[in-house]
Order: sequence, then C-alpha cells, then structure tokens
Amino acid sequence: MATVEHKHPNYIAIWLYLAALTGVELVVALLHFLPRHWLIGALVFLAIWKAGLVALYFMHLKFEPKRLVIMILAPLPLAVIMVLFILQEFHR
Amino acid sequence: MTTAGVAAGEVGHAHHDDRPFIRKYVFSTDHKIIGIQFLFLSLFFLLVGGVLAMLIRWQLGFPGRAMPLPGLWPRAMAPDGVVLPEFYTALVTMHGTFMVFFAIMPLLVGVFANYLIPLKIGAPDMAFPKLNMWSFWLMIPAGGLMLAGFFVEGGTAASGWTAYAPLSANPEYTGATYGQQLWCFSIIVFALSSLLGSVNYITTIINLRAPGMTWFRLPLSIWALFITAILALLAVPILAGAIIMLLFDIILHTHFFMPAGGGQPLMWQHLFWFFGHPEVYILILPAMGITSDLLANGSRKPIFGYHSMVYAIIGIAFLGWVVWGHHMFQSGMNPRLGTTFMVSTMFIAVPSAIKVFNWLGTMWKGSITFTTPMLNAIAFVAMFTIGGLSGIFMAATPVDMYIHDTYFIVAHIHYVLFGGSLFAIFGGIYFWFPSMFGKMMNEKLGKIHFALTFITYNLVFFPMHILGIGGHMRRIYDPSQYAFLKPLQPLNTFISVSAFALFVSQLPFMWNFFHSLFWGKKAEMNPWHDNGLEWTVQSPPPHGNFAVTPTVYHGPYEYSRPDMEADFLPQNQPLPASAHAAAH
Amino acid sequence: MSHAATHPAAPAEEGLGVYTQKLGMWVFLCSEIMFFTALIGSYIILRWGSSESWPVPQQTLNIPVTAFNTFVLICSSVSMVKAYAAAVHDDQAGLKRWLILTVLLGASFVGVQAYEYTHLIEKGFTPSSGLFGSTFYTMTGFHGFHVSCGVISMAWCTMRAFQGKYAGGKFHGIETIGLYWHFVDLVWIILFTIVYLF
Amino acid sequence: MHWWFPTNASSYGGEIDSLFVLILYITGTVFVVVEVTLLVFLFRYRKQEGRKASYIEGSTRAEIIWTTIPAVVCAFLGIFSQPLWSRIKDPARIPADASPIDVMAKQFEWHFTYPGPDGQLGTADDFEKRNELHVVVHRKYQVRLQSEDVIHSFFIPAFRLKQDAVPGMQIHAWFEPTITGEYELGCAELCGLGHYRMRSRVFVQTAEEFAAWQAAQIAPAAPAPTDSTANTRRTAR
Ligand code: HEA
Ligand code: HEA
Ligand code: CUA
Ligand SMILES: [Cu+2]
Repeated sequence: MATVEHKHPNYIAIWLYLAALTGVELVVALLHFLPRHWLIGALVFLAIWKAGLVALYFMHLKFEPKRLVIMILAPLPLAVIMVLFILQEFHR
Repeated sequence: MTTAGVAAGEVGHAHHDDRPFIRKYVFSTDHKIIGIQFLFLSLFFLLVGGVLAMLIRWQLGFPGRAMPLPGLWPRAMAPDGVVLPEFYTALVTMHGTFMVFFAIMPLLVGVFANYLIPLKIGAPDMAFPKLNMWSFWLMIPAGGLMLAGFFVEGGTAASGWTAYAPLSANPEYTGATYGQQLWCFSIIVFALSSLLGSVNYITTIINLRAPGMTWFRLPLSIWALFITAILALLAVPILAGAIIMLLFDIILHTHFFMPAGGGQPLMWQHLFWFFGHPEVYILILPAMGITSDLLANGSRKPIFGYHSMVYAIIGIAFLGWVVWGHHMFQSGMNPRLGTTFMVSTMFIAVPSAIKVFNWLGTMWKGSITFTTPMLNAIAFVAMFTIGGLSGIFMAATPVDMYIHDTYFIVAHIHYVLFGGSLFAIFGGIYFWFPSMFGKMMNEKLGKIHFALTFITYNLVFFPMHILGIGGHMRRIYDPSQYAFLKPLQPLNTFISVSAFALFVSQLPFMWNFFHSLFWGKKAEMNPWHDNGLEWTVQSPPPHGNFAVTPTVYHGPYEYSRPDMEADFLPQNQPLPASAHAAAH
Repeated sequence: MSHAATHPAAPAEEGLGVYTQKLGMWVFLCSEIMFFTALIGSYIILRWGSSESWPVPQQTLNIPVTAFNTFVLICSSVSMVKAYAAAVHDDQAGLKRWLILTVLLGASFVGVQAYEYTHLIEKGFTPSSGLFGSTFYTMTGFHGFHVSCGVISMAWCTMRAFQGKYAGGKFHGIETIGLYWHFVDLVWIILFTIVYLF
Repeated sequence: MHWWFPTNASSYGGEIDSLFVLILYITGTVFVVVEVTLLVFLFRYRKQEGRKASYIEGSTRAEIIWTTIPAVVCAFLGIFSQPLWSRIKDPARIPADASPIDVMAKQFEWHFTYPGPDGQLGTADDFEKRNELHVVVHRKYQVRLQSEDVIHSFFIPAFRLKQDAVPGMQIHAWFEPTITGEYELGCAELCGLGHYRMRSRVFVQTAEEFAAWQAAQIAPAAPAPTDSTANTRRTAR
C-alpha cells in the first residue's frame, strides 16, 4: 500500500490554475474573436487540460502505479471508437 | 500485495459461522450463498423464459388454434386460449429479455462468478461482500418489474428484446401502455446489479489472489469470468444510458430517438448494439471458460495451449467492441461502414477457431470419461461450432441482406445461446453441485437429461436454418399469412412438437436437481479428482472458505503427469521433486 | 497485511499495488466513464451528426451563473483533496473542517443548478423542447444526480469523521470517496465546456 | 440447394445465392472436420484400462496452423463479398437508368407512388397504389424508402432484397426483376402487432401488361380497393 508516500502537491496552486483556465475558457467562448472551429478546438483543449489537472493531482494519478493508469485509460478508446463511428455515419 | 485491504484476521480463517439464519441464508454476504441464491433465481427465470417459448411455439406451430386449458390464459392476451398478435409480440420480447438478462447472464455471471472466483483463487470472500449481496437483491425488483408487465394494462413491452426505437419510444405504436416503461426500469435496476457484480469480480481477481496464484495459473474459467466482468463493466452502462434516454422519450417526450423532434432512430440501434455485441460475448465467454475446465478434467489432460486460450478470450473480447454494426447491415446504416464491420466480424472467427481447435487438442490422446458434466462440455464444443459457423453467413453482408431478420438468425441465436451457453451451464451445475450442496446429482438421470435435451434441441433449432433460407421472417405472429411460407408450415409444426419435447426433457433435470438437493448421495472429497482449490476444502466449503490460506504451486491443469502415480495434482500441492521445468 | 507475510515461501502475487477500496472505486469509475460516454456521446452525435441548426446555448442558458457554479465545484474539489491530505497527516480538526466545507460547496452547487432549472423551465425551455432541451437536461440532470449522491455520502463521511473513524491515519475511506468526488468534478468540466460554451 | 430458396427473380439474387452456397461449402467443410475429429477422439481416446492420458500441454506449430487458416479464409470471404455488397447497397452505385418508385411504409401497409407515363416522380400524372407493387421485367427500379411511423423493412424474398425503411430518412435501394409472375413483399422488421400481416403483392409484368395496368390506374375510374384493408386492426398515428 505504498501509494501515499508521495509528497502532496500544492493543491491551492492547482486550484488557482483551474480557476484561471476557467477564466480563459469564458473569455474565449464569450468574446467571439476566434472562428467557429478554432473556438471549439481551443475549448476542447482547455477542457482536457483542466480535466488532466484534476485527474493527475486531485485524483493523484500522477503518483499511482502505471498499471492502474493503463486500466483507467482503457475505456477511453472504446468511447472514442463508438462516438466517431456513429458520428461519421450520420454525418453525410 | 495480494490481499491488501482484507481486514487482518479475516484472511484465511474459515471460522464456523454463528450468524442468525437470516444473515446466513437470506441477507447473506457470503459469496457462496449469494451464488446459490442466484442459481435458484435464474433457474426460475430460465423456466419462465422456457414457458414463454412454449407459448411462442404453440402459436407458430398451430396458428390461431386455441391453447390447452383455454380458461387459464388472461382474456386480454389470449381470449379463450387463442393468442392475440399483440400478445405474441409481447411473448417474443419477454422470452428474449428473460433468457438473455435474467436467465443466462445471471446463471453465468451471477452463479459461477460468485461461487467460483473466491474459491478458485483462494480468497476468503469477495472484495466487497455487501455490494455483492446488493447485486443479488437488486435482481429481485428487476425481475419483479419485468414480470409486472404481464399484469398491467396493455401488457408487457412488445418491441423485441432489442427495443428498437421509435417503436419502443411511443406506447401508441405497440399498444403496451406501461410495458415499455417497466421494461426500461427493470433493465436499469438490472444494470445496477450487474455493475456491482462486475466491480466485485474485477477487484477480487486483481487483488485477492492467494500467494502463488499468478495470472497464468488462473483456471480458464476465472480468466473468462474476469474478461467477462470487464465487458459487462464497460458495456452495460452504455445500455443503461441508452435506456434512460429511451425512457425519457417515453415519459418526458424528449426527442432522442424520435425523428419528429429531430432525433435519430438509428442512434438507438448503434447504442444498443455497441452494448449488445459485447453482451453476447458476456453470454459465451464464461461458458467457454467452464467448458475448458470441464474438458481438461474429463479427458484427464492439461488444456491444450493454455496461453493461447487466454489470449483468445482477450482477443474475442476486444474484437467484440468493433463489430456491433453487423446487426445493422440492412438498417440504412452507411454501406461503407457495413463493409468495415463485415471484415472485423469475420475476424472474430480466428480467436474462436483457436478455442475450438484447442478443445479438440485437449481431448486428443486424453482418457475421456463420459460423466454428465463432460458430456455437456462436449456438446458445447459441437453446438457452439454450428452456431458460430452460421454467424459467418450473416457476417457476409450480401448474404445477410437475404437472411437478416429471418429464422436463420433465430437458429444462430439458439445454437450459440442454448447449444453454447446453456449446455455449458448445465455442465457447470452438474459439476459444481457437489461443492455447492455437498450432494452428488444423480448420474443416470443426468445422462438421460443430457441425451433427451441434445436430441430434441437439435430437432427444434436445426430446421430453423431451413425456415430462414426459405425467407421465414422473425417475430411474425402468423406465417400462414404469406403464400411463400405456406409450404414451410409443416416444418413449423414439427419444430413446435420437438420444442414441447425439449421442454419435457428438462423435467428429469428439475427432478434431479431438487431430489439430489435433499436425498442425493453424499459427495466425497473432490469427487471429480479436479485440481481446483475449491475441491481442497470440504463441500460445501465453510464460511471464509479456507482454514489456512492456500499457497498455489502450479497451474490448474496438471493432469496425468508422467512422473506421478495419481492422474491429478491440486493447485495447492507442490510439483513432484522430479519436475524440473515448473508448469506455468 | 498480506498472504505473503503468512507464507514467506510463496511468491506473493502482485495485484495492481493499490488497496482494494481504491481499486474498486477506480473500476467503478471506468464504468461511469462509459455511462457518461453514452449520454455525452449521444449529444455530440445528435448535435454534429444531424444537419439541423442547433440553438446557440448562450441565448438560452445563463452562462455567468453556471460559470460561478463551475467555480464552486472546483473549490469543492480542492477542499476535498485538502480533507484527504488532512486525513493522511491525521489532522482531525482539518479533516472535519475541509469535509464540512466540501459538503456545503457540493450542496450549493446542487442548489444553484436547481435554481437554474426552475428559471429555464419558466422561460419554457423544457426537456421536450427540441434536441437541445432533451440532451441538456439529461446530461446535466444526471451529473446533478451524481453530485447529490456525492453530497449525501460526503455528509455521511463527515459524520464518521466526527466519530473519529478516520483517526490514526485511516484515510482510505476519505481517499476513495474523494476519487468519486473529483470524477464528478471532472465530468462537469467537460459538460460545462461542450454544453454551455460551444 | 434450390429447393431451400424461393425461386430467385432478380438480377443479383443468383450471386447472393451462390455466395451463400460458397460459404456453405467452406463452413460445411469446417463443420465436418470439427465434428468428425471430435467423434473420432471421443471414441479413440475414451477411458480404457491401463492407458493413461498423455501429458501434452500444447503445440505452437499446430496452433499457428489453425490460427492462420481461418484468418486467411475469413479475409478471403470478406474481400470476396465486398464488391457484390457495394454494387447492391452503395447509394453512389445505383444504376442511373433505374426508374423511381416512392415507397411509404406505415403501420401496417405499403404505399407505392408510381411515376406516370412521363417516368418522372413528383409530376401531376403520378399515382398511388396500396400494397400492390407493379414492375416491368428486366427493367431496373430504384425504390425510395420512407416510413411514416416506426422502422419497417422492405423485403422481397424472391429478389433477395431487404432494406429497412426508417422514419426521418429516405433510403434508396434498387433491383431488376428477371422473371414475370406474382411475388410477395413482406415487412422484416418488427413494427408492432400487425407486423406479421404487413404484406404487399409484387407483380412482375411484361411492358405491355404494365402499360395497360398503368393506363387503368390513371383513368378516372378509381382503382378497386385491395383486399388487406379488411384486417387493419389498430393503426397508431
Ligand atoms: C452467445 C451469443 C453469441 C455468440 C457467441 C455469437 C457469435 C457470433 N455472431 Fe451472433 N448473434 C447473437 C448471439 C451470439 N453471436 C444473437 C443473440 C444475435 C441476434 C440478436 C437479435 O437480432 O436479436 C446474433 C446476431 C448476429 C448477427 C446479426 C444477424 C442479423 O441480424 O442480420 C451476426 C452478423 O454478422 C452475427 C455474427 C456472429 C459471428 C460472426 C459470431 C462469431 O463470434 C462466431 C465465431 C465462431 C466460429 C466461426 C466457429 C468456430 C470457429 C472455427 C471452427 C474455425 C473455422 C471457421 C472458419 C474458417 C469460418 N450474430
Ligand atoms: C439463452 C437464450 C435463449 C434460450 C435458452 C431460448 C430457448 C428457446 N427459444 Fe428462444 N430466443 C432467444 C433466446 C433464447 N431462447 C432470443 C434472444 C430470442 C430473440 C427474441 C426477439 O426476437 O426479440 C429468441 C427468440 C425465439 C424465437 C423466435 C420468435 C420470433 O422471432 O417470432 C423462438 C421461436 O421458436 C424461440 C424458441 C425457443 C425455444 C423453443 C426454446 C427452448 O429451448 C426452451 C426450452 C426450455 C427451457 C430451456 C427451460 C427449461 C427450464 C429449466 C431447465 C430450468 C429448470 C428449473 C429448475 C431446476 C428450478 N426463441
Ligand atoms: Cu412493418 Cu414489420
Ligand atoms: Cu453481434
């Protein structure tokens, strides 16, 4: 059970980090200065960034054994396969 | 570390159990009791599904003829015993639903996973015994809700077990006023139960294996159940999500699947089959695992190519995620997508081939004893092959264009699900009954049951291929409506008669089951001379399973070692000193 | 406590090297990922797969309020992880303080969402009003449901904390429930972006 | 195998049948191999006194063989089936000279909209017919499938053609009848309690017969109502 020996990252810093990113998102989304698809791309990127921070530090995946991380990421390809297949199917 | 998280003291101390009856047998957290509870419940549902099948066969064999004891049947469904069309579609729907979700899946994943996993990996119990208890007790409301359909206005859901929207999304289309809602609620509860189960199985197998029980010393039944649990874990929530949307379409008038509001009917099919095909492998993989164990045991020989058997299971499970479209070739799905799915589907034959041929290899040069479990396992190999091969016809898109939604499919379904899963289940029940109840089941009755079932089963389902090739559609209430089907009607009648015979053939099993439960002859230690850890303790095993946590020294298939007198070597006994190369 | 200890002879079998509750929670979360895939995936498919024009979310939805709510949820994640840190270091006072804060933040998130819903429905934006309504309420609704479950179990944990159940560095319970809580937060991050901002 | 199939009356039906038969030969061989081996083993290696099972854990060579053979066979089947499939179902490859017929499926009947003499749909001389599909032999047709309520499936066994009709979509399928006569069109997708009787008759006629019939339809004399009106029990909106 040697999974807690890791020192705790500075959670408050990450909190500010997340808050800042949310701010950026709002700016990007509300003052439409980007073309549509760029906008979407940027927002998705930011969302993944934020999600990554939560997963890595708050859920401290950064400090978990590799095998666990792999197990957790396993469903994602399936999710992507499903959505992409169905999407391109209706997108005609 | 193996048993991280198991409270100290709990480990490997089979203490005699002094809990009150209610906690011991009713709200029990003991995986063995839960498994047995699942056994009774799902056998009951299997019976329900079987009875429904008999009604289906009556209508198809003798369209419009009044059923026996006309008084018995509710007027709304079968006035004076004559089945109404709306009742027929309800019958088909409920038959499929009960068999898939409430009979076969609980039998495999509920019964054997619960009973075998901790015993076979040398753990005192599941990782989360309480959740485990819940996963059983949720099945009761689930089944109850489903059965309730028969008693509400408008009857049960009637849109097939696949519940294709928009037919299912608006009660007016089927006339089942509340049935479809009940179906949805029931399956959602079922999904919860399945989720709790899967979490337990996966966690238990990963973390609670006894020392020495390395991944490649796991019995194939456990491997299969592990992969199955992963499939269920990831597939069932998709179904739950889809059904929730369907439910909202019905009661909140959302538009997910309703073209009127811009919804996509085909999206239901995609979501359903994205769950549905992994589901059918959920229904076969554990059966394959059980078969592997029984075959090795029955031919007193190591399983042929253990490692590739494991990889085959994983391969099937993985490919199972990318073939769902083969149910939708004719659905209006993009034909180019169809081609992709055809190819991926074809390739599932490859890992399946490995399994079939390795089973043959296992029997090759064996010393085969024809016990009832072994007979059923052999039947699995023979029948699954037929069912699998018929799958190849449908995988070929142009052929599927003709046989899609015909009885060819129905034949396929039953060859894989009955000829496959159910035979393996029968075998498993005969095999582990002694461990579960400490009594042997009657061998003679068992053989009679097997022989009758095997014959009548083939008489029922093989001719369905011919019906299918004749163009006989599925889910039709009265084939005689079509001129081109009239010549096939005698075949339908023949199938129905055989089906009744098939049902009767189950009576020896029921009798055998209940009689042996009370008056069966006492099972001695390890009656099948098996290597599994479950046979190293007395039957039924005590609460906590193992007096001392077993240590595992080798794989589960050490049969007929040349360097040994006995033809078997339980996993908790070291290899003979002479053995230089340690088995996996 | 492990078998290996009781049987030094035997090769101890490595699990994932994670204690059982945590592993179980992660396995459960994998399932949750697929559940939300079904809901979010359908939204993506219906929105970008169908040719029909999609209403601009910002005209129907109240972005500022939701942005605030997003912030609340992020805060609750921080307080949660603080509670976990406190539990690890056996700082009981801190544990209780942070847990209570988490519960309050979570509850207020649900509260704000309820407020949002009532206003939207008053404006006539309901689940039956078009695909947007259908998908919006299903996704956010089920996320809200998850938050509520989280709040309830968190309250329960707080109670146990006051009973000193997590004293002496017994942090497993807190860490496990925390994983769930962060996951719900993570889902919201995705939802907020693709439902409100696109 | 013809006694199994209904007589084939379409241009591509024959190819589908022979593909079926090809697969039947392949799988049939596999079937025989597997089952015979099984039976032989069961007899040959049944428990006998004094004979101990031999301790064999596997054979990589054997496994490679019976992995690659099925792989090759299946790859072949996939590649072999693909052209026929796309020729029949690929929307881009529907014959240009196919004459259009609109098909509207609803619980539980088929509505056909035929072009008038001008051969164009959507013009004044179009006419409707319920549960009766009339086509000219050796002429290609493009059916444009739509559904009013739930999913139905346009299935003409004699043509080996099956295609679902999905509400909210217009799906095109084509066929070329090759033998005159009367056939049946069935609904192959469960669509409610009347699914089993959602049946239409299909008349494959010579050009003359068709012309005569067409004239009769356009003529003011209203077409006689067809039989299956009688047993339309419940029709959901
Ligand atoms: C236990 C359940 C189970 C299993 C294991 C399978 C296995 C397979 N199924 Fe089946 N299937 C169902 C249950 C199952 N199916 C159900 C319930 C339906 C109907 C759903 C509904 O509509 O109600 C269905 C429907 C279904 C369809 C849709 C038909 C239609 O609606 O038009 C298709 C199409 O491709 C298909 C294909 C296959 C294939 C290729 C396999 C393969 O996995 C089979 C692989 C096995 C073998 C091929 C045999 C062993 C291999 C060898 C001996 C090697 C040599 C072989 C060759 C060289 C070919 N199945
Ligand atoms: C595992 C699944 C399973 C099983 C075992 C069966 C078993 C049977 N099925 Fe099933 N069937 C399906 C799954 C199954 N079916 C599915 C998924 C469909 C598609 C549904 C749809 O289209 O939506 C279907 C559809 C289907 C149809 C097509 C209906 C139609 O399309 O119009 C028919 C028609 O003959 C049929 C017949 C039968 C028969 C005669 C049996 C017989 O084998 C039944 C024999 C009786 C038993 C096996 C029960 C005996 C009881 C016991 C052994 C328990 C003993 C009890 C105790 C000890 C307490 N089934
Ligand atoms: Cu229309 Cu079945
Ligand atoms: Cu499938």
